[in-house]
Amino acid sequence: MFVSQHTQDNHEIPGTTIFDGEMAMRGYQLNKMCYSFNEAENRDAFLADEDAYCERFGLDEEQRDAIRNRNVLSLIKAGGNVYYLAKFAGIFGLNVQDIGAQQTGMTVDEFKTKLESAGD
Amino acid sequence: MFVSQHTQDNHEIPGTTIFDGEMAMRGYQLNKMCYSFNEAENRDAFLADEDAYCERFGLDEEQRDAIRNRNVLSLIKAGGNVYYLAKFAGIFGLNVQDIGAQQTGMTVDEFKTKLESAGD
Amino acid sequence: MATILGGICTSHIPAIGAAIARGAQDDDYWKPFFDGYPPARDWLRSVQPDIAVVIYNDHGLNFFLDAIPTFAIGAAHQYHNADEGWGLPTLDPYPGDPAFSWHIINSVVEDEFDVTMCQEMRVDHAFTVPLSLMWPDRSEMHIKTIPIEINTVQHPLPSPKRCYAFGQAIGRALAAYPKDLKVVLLATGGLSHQLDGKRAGFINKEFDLRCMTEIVDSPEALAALSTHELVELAGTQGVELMMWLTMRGALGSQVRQVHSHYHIPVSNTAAGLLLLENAA
Amino acid sequence: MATILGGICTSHIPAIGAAIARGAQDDDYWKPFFDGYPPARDWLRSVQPDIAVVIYNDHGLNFFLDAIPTFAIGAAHQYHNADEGWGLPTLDPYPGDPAFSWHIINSVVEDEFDVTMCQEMRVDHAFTVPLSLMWPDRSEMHIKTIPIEINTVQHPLPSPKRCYAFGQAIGRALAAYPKDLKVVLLATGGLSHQLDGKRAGFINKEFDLRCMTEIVDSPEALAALSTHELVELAGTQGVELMMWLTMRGALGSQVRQVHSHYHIPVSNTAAGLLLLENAA
Ligand SMILES: [Fe+3]
Ligand SMILES: [Fe+3]
Repeated sequence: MFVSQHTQDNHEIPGTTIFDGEMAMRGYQLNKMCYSFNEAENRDAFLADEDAYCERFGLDEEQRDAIRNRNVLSLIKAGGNVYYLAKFAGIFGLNVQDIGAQQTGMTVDEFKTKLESAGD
Repeated sequence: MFVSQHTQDNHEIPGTTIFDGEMAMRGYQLNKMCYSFNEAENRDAFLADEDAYCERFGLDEEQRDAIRNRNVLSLIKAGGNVYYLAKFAGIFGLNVQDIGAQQTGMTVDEFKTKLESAGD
Repeated sequence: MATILGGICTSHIPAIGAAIARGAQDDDYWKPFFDGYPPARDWLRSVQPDIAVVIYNDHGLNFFLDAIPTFAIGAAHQYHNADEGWGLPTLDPYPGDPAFSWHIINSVVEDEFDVTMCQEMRVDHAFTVPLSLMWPDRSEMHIKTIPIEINTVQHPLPSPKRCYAFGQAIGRALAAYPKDLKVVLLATGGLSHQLDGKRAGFINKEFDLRCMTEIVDSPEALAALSTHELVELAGTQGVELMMWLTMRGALGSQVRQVHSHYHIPVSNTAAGLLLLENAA
Repeated sequence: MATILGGICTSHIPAIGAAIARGAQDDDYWKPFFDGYPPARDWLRSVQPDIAVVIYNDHGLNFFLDAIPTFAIGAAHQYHNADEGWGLPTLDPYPGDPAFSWHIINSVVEDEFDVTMCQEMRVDHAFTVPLSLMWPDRSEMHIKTIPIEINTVQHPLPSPKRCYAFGQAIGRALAAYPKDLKVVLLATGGLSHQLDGKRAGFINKEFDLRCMTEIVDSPEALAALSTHELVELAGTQGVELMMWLTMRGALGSQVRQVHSHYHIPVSNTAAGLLLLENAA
């Protein structure tokens, strides 16, 4: 069912955070840190001393906890944008299926099965 | 006399270079060097070794000559944009009246008199 | 005058680049995906384009939130790929055609599109993966490229309607270029997928198949969707359909579908491929 | 709802900032220029705005040719001034109102303006000098700022018509903001001047006086000029009239001229000051 264009109600979409201005304001420093992970030397610097690296980018407590726990849903709640978070996940060799499984509370195999079944 | 909008002839305006795509392509490295002069340490590095600094930004011979001669008309011909060139001039304490005088072949006093007479 | 031969829409996800890098094209998982591509390559070999205008979205390589353009057009002599943080090999630079880029920029700005003009632009997987799919052997890739980038990172995104109109302006610009060059458009991204949130893994086959059909003959219907509707129907990253709509706008009103391919899933994504030729 | 009190157009050249920095306001050369400003300050003191939307053009501080936006809107908590290379003192950061900025961005993107969204933005003399003119004592400046930047560096520039329409979209956005805030617009730059080429020192008093008059009651006539005509009439840097037109677009159709001042020259520039109040 397609929503008519003119209602423009922008109702909540379950399980979905729109990365709008409000989220952008909340997550700016977190995203800036994750953007820095495009460069190998920054990824190394993070791994060498995570806390110091978070400190350098001025992350708040909520963001630092979420980083410490590698918790993607918490990172999104704290203003993280998935395009930058993917670079954080990349540090640990995690791909979008790994983080998809984490966010949906599935094993990676369950998550892959779910994706495959979408083709049926 | 006002030109009609619909002719769109974009005829040459005497003594005037429009900084369009063609000029931008020609002057990119030159302008990039001048943009770097926003920072004091880059201005110092330029003064310490002009040739090495021009080399670092890949300026061509025409641009390097124009830089060496502090010749604003030549710099514009070589693709320089006055917004960035003003930062180059600033290194030598030259302001827009000094470079105006140079470009019009006047003394600075003559140039100032010309400007003042525009109010008559 | 330049001629627009047609356009190709294709998915662009990094996992495809990774599969190419390790030569996994014939693995059980990847074969059904890669099998869709030979007809597109054959078509490119037969029409021999000079220029590829690549309409794509940056994923946080060239642009950060300090300054996110709605529409950006490259005008560089070369476009460099770079490390995106997850281990894809960095590919050789892609040659540009800055004079042609400036022609497009002049034309679309006159048409009241407020583009960001980029004389340096690092291109990410959304640019490189489709080119690798079309020309697996770089020594056979004799085209110059013009990247056109559309914001999908920071809401507000341009509406599908605005993207379609932008594409129409690009089409006018291309057709008016005085050099005899053959142009192909690549639109990269899609189809439905969502990487983030509890809805991660969302795929909407019904909507995708609607897109594959409507983009050909009734793109206005898709262009009438709001961004929010598009997020709901296609997922947060499925908004990349905007690239397809932009490309479709640049093609003529009449197009002929030469090839289409749809496969679920590659990684988290429903992968679509569509080749449209401009009707004479 | 937010209220647009009015708008102030003023020149912004670095030499003004330098004169302020060395306290030269009462020198023979500078006095006739600075004498124009007390009425604008008095008006601001009487209307007590909460927000200043500053429409200005960057001169190569924040943006370089690698990526030049046509229109950029700041959405930062603070805007930092910085060294521009010629020795002006660096001024304290200016507070922003990012929530209001995002409201404006959402509104103008919906109105099909393809802005670049800037969560960091260094502001140059074109932003700082007018604020210093309006609030010489920073301890009395209790406003938050929203910078809106327009490309004058790299042609193609947005047309005067497009700028005027952008201003109208900004006006709609401001009026629709749900908070009770009083907004003043500052448009900075102009009037006629040219820094580069053999025509350096060009000033066109006749055209300037036409601008000072027409911007009040018939801005459409000025908005109908092409960029090229504007360069010819006002000089390569006189195109900064685009800021005035954008501001005028944001004001209501009926405005009341509260104050105007015109002086030739300051440095290479014909300096104009205009204060327009929105008619009730
Ligand atoms: Fe993507
Ligand atoms: Fe200026």
